[in-house]
Amino acid sequence: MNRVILKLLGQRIALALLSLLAVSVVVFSITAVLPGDAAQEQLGQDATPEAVAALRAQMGLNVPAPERYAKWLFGMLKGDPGLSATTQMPVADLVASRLPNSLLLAAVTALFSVPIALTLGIASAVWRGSWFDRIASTSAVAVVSVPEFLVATLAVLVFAVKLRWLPALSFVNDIESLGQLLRAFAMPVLVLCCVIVAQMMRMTRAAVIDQLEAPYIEMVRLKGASPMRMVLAHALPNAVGPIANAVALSLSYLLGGVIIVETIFNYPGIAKLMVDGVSQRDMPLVQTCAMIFCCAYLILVTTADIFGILANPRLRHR
Amino acid sequence: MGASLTVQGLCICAGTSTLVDNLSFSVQPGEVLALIGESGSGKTTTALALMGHARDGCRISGGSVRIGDTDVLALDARAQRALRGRTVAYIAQSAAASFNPSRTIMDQVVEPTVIHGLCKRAEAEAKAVQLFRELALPDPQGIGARYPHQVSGGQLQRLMAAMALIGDPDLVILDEPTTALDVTTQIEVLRAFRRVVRERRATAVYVSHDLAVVAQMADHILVLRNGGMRELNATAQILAAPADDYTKSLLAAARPVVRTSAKAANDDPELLLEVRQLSAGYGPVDAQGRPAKPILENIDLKLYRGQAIGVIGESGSGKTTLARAVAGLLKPSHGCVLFHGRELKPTLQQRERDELRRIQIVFQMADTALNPSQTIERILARPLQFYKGLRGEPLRKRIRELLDLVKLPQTVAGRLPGGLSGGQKQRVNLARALAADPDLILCDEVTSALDTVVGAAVLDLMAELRRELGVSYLFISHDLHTVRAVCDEIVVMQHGKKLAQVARADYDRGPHHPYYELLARSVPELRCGWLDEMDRAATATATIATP
Amino acid sequence: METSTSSAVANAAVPAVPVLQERRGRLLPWLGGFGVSGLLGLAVLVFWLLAALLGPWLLSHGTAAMGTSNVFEPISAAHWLGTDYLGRDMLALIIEGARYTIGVALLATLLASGTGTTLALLAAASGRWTDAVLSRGLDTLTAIPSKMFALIMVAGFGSSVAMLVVTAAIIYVPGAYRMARSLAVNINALDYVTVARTRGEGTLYIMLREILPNILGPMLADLGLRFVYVVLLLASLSFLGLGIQPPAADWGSLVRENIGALAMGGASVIVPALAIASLTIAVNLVIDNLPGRAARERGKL
Amino acid sequence: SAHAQTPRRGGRIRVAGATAAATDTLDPAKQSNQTDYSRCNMVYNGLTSLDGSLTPQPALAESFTTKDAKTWVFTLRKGVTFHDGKSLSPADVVFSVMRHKDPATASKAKVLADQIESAKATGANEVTFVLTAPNADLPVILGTSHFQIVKEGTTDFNAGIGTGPYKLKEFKPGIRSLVVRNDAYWKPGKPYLDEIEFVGIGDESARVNALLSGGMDLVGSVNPRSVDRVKGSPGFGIFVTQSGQYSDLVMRKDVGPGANPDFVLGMKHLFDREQMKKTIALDYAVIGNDQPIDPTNRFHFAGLPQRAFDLDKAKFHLQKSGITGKVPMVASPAALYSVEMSLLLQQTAQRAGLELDIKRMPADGYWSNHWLNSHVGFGNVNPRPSADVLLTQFFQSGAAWNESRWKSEKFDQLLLASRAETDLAKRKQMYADMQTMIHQDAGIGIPLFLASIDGHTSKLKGLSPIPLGGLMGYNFAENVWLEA
Ligand SMILES: Nc1ncnc2c1ncn2[C@@H]1O[C@H](COP(=O)(O)OP(=O)(O)OP(=O)(O)O)[C@@H](O)[C@H]1O
Ligand SMILES: Nc1ncnc2c1ncn2[C@@H]1O[C@H](COP(=O)(O)OP(=O)(O)OP(=O)(O)O)[C@@H](O)[C@H]1O
Ligand SMILES: [Mg+2]
Ligand SMILES: [Mg+2]
Ligand code: NI
Repeated sequence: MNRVILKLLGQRIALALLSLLAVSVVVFSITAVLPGDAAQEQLGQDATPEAVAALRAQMGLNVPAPERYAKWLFGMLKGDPGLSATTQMPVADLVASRLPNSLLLAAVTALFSVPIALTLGIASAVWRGSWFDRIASTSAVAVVSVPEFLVATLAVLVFAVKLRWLPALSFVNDIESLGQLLRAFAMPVLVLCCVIVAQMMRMTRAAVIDQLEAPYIEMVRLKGASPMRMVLAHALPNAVGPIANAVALSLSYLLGGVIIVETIFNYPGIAKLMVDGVSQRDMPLVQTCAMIFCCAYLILVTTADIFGILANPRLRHR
Repeated sequence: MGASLTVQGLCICAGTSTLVDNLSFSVQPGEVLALIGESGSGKTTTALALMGHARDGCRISGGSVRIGDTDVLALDARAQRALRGRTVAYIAQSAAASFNPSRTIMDQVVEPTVIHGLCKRAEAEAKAVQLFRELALPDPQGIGARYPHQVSGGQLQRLMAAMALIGDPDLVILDEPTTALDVTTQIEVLRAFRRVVRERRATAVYVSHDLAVVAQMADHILVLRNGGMRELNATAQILAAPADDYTKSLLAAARPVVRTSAKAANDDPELLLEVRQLSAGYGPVDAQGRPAKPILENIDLKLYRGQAIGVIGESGSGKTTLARAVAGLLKPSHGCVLFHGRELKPTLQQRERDELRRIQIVFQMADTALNPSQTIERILARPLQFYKGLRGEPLRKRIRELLDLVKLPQTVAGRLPGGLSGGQKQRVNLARALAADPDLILCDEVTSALDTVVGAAVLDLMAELRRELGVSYLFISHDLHTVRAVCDEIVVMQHGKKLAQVARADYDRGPHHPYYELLARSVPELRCGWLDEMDRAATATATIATP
Repeated sequence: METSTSSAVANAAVPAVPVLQERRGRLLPWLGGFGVSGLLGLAVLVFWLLAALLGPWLLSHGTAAMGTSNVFEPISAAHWLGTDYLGRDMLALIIEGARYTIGVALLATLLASGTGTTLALLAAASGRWTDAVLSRGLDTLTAIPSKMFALIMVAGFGSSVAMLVVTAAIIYVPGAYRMARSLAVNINALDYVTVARTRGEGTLYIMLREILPNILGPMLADLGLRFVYVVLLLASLSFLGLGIQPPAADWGSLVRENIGALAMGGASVIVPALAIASLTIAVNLVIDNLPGRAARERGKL
Repeated sequence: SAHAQTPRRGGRIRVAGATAAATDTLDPAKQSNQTDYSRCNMVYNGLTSLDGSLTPQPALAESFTTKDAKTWVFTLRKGVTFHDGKSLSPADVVFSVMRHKDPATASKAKVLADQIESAKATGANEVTFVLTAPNADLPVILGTSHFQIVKEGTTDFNAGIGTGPYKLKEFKPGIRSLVVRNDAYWKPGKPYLDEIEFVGIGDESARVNALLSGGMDLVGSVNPRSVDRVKGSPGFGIFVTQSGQYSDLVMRKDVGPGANPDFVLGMKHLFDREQMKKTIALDYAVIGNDQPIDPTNRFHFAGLPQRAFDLDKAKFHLQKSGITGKVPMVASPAALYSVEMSLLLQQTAQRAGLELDIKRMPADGYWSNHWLNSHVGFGNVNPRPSADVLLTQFFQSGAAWNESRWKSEKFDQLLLASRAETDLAKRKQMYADMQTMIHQDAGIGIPLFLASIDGHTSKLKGLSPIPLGGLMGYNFAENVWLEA
């Protein structure tokens, strides 16, 4: 650690707190503005005025909105996100039962997608303009342009229904060994890779190409270096900043954006929890999830920036 | 020990145009050949071709290059890689751009030995340190651990030389290795190069547009123009009796003619610009209003209408910073700038459009100062439209005039800056400043990338404008020669302070500030053996000083 | 005499640089600049554009009537692309969907990239405070789940095609902004922008004339990928009831509605998926091969 | 055929319901969907249970009697114990029933419970209910899920302590529930299975794929479009329950075009019911006749002439109504098939010269924002245990869910009278009259009664329809077994 990074961290943390506050206010106002409240949504068709009133009272919704927000905020400051409006269970428990799953899925996906994306991106940068490059770039676009739910359903049909190699659903409860983990995760990870690899790959390619055009690369070539060395030892360290940013952005999708994968594979993750929370107008739950996504996003982006600084001696030794 | 180099019928094309046309020459082992010619004449292109390399978009279309017994152009990619960095080494035009910013210097210096598997890492490092010592680099043990941005430009040039020499190459190619340096650094680097080349008896090709420098280094000179050879002869022969007309004009222009201003002689010149107690710097400002990184300190300066003041000083002495402060790009932390007797507001936003028009700045880096996506025509048209509201035919006419003024062909009007050579870009920059009809032009190194002939033409133009329109200049340069030729007064700067101010009448009368004297002494002279004399003088002083 | 020599020197100084022609205003040479894959992409794009514009007029069936055929019928002479989950003719649906997919997605993408780029230029050109406020503000927007955002749009403004475009655009503004800002900040530090400033140019000129043209290339590439995302977003938004109202449907929704046919390899799900893929690949091919783009990039070298 | 075999004990199955959310509950009062009902039926029992003809059968109550349909005496079964060993007592029953009346419980059955004036333990094994007004259907009402019996004083229901066939082993809302056999279950021989894992899978195709890949043994709510695929896969079968569920077109009689009776009639004639049945429900439905009592119900009035698709009549009425311009019509995925129905309606309406402007709304918030508020729109009504409950909740003039705001004093009187009527024939006639009135006057168009379709492995036996809904009226758990 050095001063630059500490300073950056300090700034980021301060800013992050501000951002979190802003997000919570915005999310709160949105939930407040959305038609229907938790009581109405839970009763659904059965909502008679008196039932709604009773449920509201039970859920504590008869307190004015700003007061509820303040209560939630104070709770949050003490580390307690409060009770879910609809289920009256502690939000912390709800989140705790799902966040690890989401993190696990994100981690496994990252473990596969990042190396694949980087390798493809670097390879097509090295052979830019070649057939390999064209095919890789075009198929990346093709793969993202197939709707996620189609890829997922297709994968299930082939691997689970037809071949019966993999389970159709990813039950995290039953996982005891690494083999089971891989079997359960194979399809969700495959689908998520299809979604996020393309963007990372494109950005990596662009960043590496950008560096390959720098004069120092010509110098390296004139030292007799092989193309491999040129890219890995010289271009890549300088492209770390933009690549890390691209990776961070793509990975931030893995927490909040995987709702379709969670639904199709019945994976108990946090994205679904949040979407349910929105449908149910469960303010404390939605707020807490939003905070988590926001934090994850900020952490990722900051990590990317730190990578950028570490990779750049000019910034590192200031 | 050096290898012989034979080039026959070398042709290099880019698309449909020919960059280098049927070039043939040879160099004996251990000799130094200089490639000279104007900017854009194909020097770098030729030098790269000697290693079998052509830049993106260019193609070696014919001819042969033999180093010793190897036909470089006939080799496959792998064999060429084996050759580069080992048999042939290259020292690039801009050292700063040629080092990877994110790896340590040592990593990069020993890389040729790693790539070619010449010796163990530890051995290579020892050898590198030895080379650092030979090249008179400070802290030879520790400098390898630094990153490129942590050493100066002159040092980088020498480190680049170490990188080239570590593989004990038979042929070294030096591409304008000193253009970016100020004279005091240049002389040190030249010394180091020469010593190393001589001691190792390597064959060398030295690329430059500076005849005076070449005169110190080369055994033979090859004059290039438009990709074709004009003359190839021994150095002394060319300096004494050039055969080709172009060589003659190069030599003629190398001795700058003095261009005086008519108005300088006036009894009652109008005070145009006055800089009072100016301090400025970069970074956040503290409570006392002092910037975190102060650069300029208490600069005083007076400039009269029609006058040209030269600002010289080593790299990083704050020359550009001074220009930026005057132009309003940098808010002074102290002091003020008066223009036509009125105080100028510290920042651009506060200044009036007419004030902005009257002071124009020509940036040091010609490439970055031109928008790569605008044609030259649009670049020049904008100030005309912006300040004068010209349009239609008058606008086009004025653009043509401006291009003529800076000696650029009309055809460049439709091109993008990417299609111009460095010297041409610099002139476009100047033309843009002229388009505003300014009273004062802040010229930041406007001739540094130009060969003598074009450089002289630009200086003539500036003198003419000064005479006829009364334009004044703040002429920033590290080249004392040029400054002496065009300026009425010279301001010497070091470490952000004004050391001395010398009027034209006193140029040749001493005594001056020792730093000024050093600068004056360090400018290479256009004759063989100047550098040897300097060396001898230096050793003499050293021997005298030591006991 | 001196002057004439130097002028001659200057004239000859760059004979080698290929002269970049002004646009000649003729179509054919311009098309030639696309290259094979670019032309292929252009052909596909034109095909879909024509389908969107003329298709409904050419089609004999008129609007696809439901209930006249069996559901999920395979490809046949009567139904060239089979039928959907309600027995409607798939060909008619695809052609009608083309209007929405191309129209809405293209509009939304342009709007998102346009707004993002504009804001980024503003942030870059006007400095610290604007930059900080915009950047943090848009960061906040990223943290709000798009579903929630879409819901509030429906609730607040009802659902219409215009709303759909705006919603999709807003969801993708932060991404485009981030990308454009990182590029624009670099450009803003360059000397030619400073030159424009010393000339006294306003922020708008600097944004549009000095910075924009130099980030256009990467932003176009980004736009290609963003287009893909918007097309997919449309499908999920239509699921929420936002935007295109039945009986019309965009391609993404067609895939979603007919996903049940996938197991039987039904055309009704494969064809719209292929349509999306071909359109997005075509858009990206065209963008990647835009004439002048490669040349401009080389000019940068 | 399933009945012929003898059930086998043992085995474990995995079952998927159609919803999964953090709102999953084990509180009987709060159950709101198929997964809740199914889960609660695993761990709880009611006083009665409803059989295949929705007739109440004794369950925790051994018997029930009344003289005037106002005072009811329920005798509890002896020797029934809760999962934690405590034996069932009248106090538990009183608590379980009366808690619905407390607004703080926020019970979904509050309206039904409000007609119970008092409940008292009148013996060691006897509870007496007194109603505010006679109701012959009380045993039916007490047979519905919401009135399942819990332990007196329970506040936290997540432990799932009931008297039901299975004991709760794990309950993670929105993720899964795990139950194991209750060896002390009071029904001899039941249940058959050792363990049931119950999850919710929101996506239909994911649900079906999970079944077909062998990951599930029973899945609820299969789309008719997937039926062929399930049937075509060896080792799997489908299980159809025709019930009284319907999606209806609501035309409010107090505002909007529905205020004009001719418009309403015109619209009712625009339903191409055959077509809807064929293309939308793929024949997994029976045709409705714009009245809510379906053919499985014993009070269904078959004598009512079927209203047919008749463009000419529709045109005539619509023209007479004088309504022109675009008529907005609200539909949503929340109301099953309503989007598809509105699409067909739009087509036929066009032929009759009427422009319908479909407004598809998100499922989220549909019931609170659009249903009951839109002038012309769709609703959806799940099967009710009795005709009386249905008519009371949806058609009585003052009912909260009187969708079309149809008001008829005569109807209200008939409804009250029929509730107290114990003579079945007389009662039947009254229901027939009411059905005719709704058919003719209410602003409600009911094109179809929908069937619920479930998919299962062929090994799973014991399924027989109970028209309360799919999955055997949510009560599959104690009835199914696995073939060896
Ligand atoms: N990649 C390229 N594609 C096309 N033309 C090029 C390319 N690189 C350089 N040129 C052109 O080739 C000519 C020779 O360039 P070269 O760099 O060899 O000049 P030079 O003599 O080294 O000039 P300088 O003194 O400015 O370094 C110039 O006119 C230049 O514009
Ligand atoms: N934007 C900046 N921020 C911080 N420091 C700067 C900045 N620009 C220049 N400097 C520093 O200010 C000092 C003076 O720079 P300046 O550009 O004025 O030098 P110069 O005399 O023009 O040198 P050269 O001959 O190399 O152009 C240098 O040490 C430089 O590193
Ligand atoms: Mg050069
Ligand atoms: Mg400078
Ligand atoms: Ni000189």
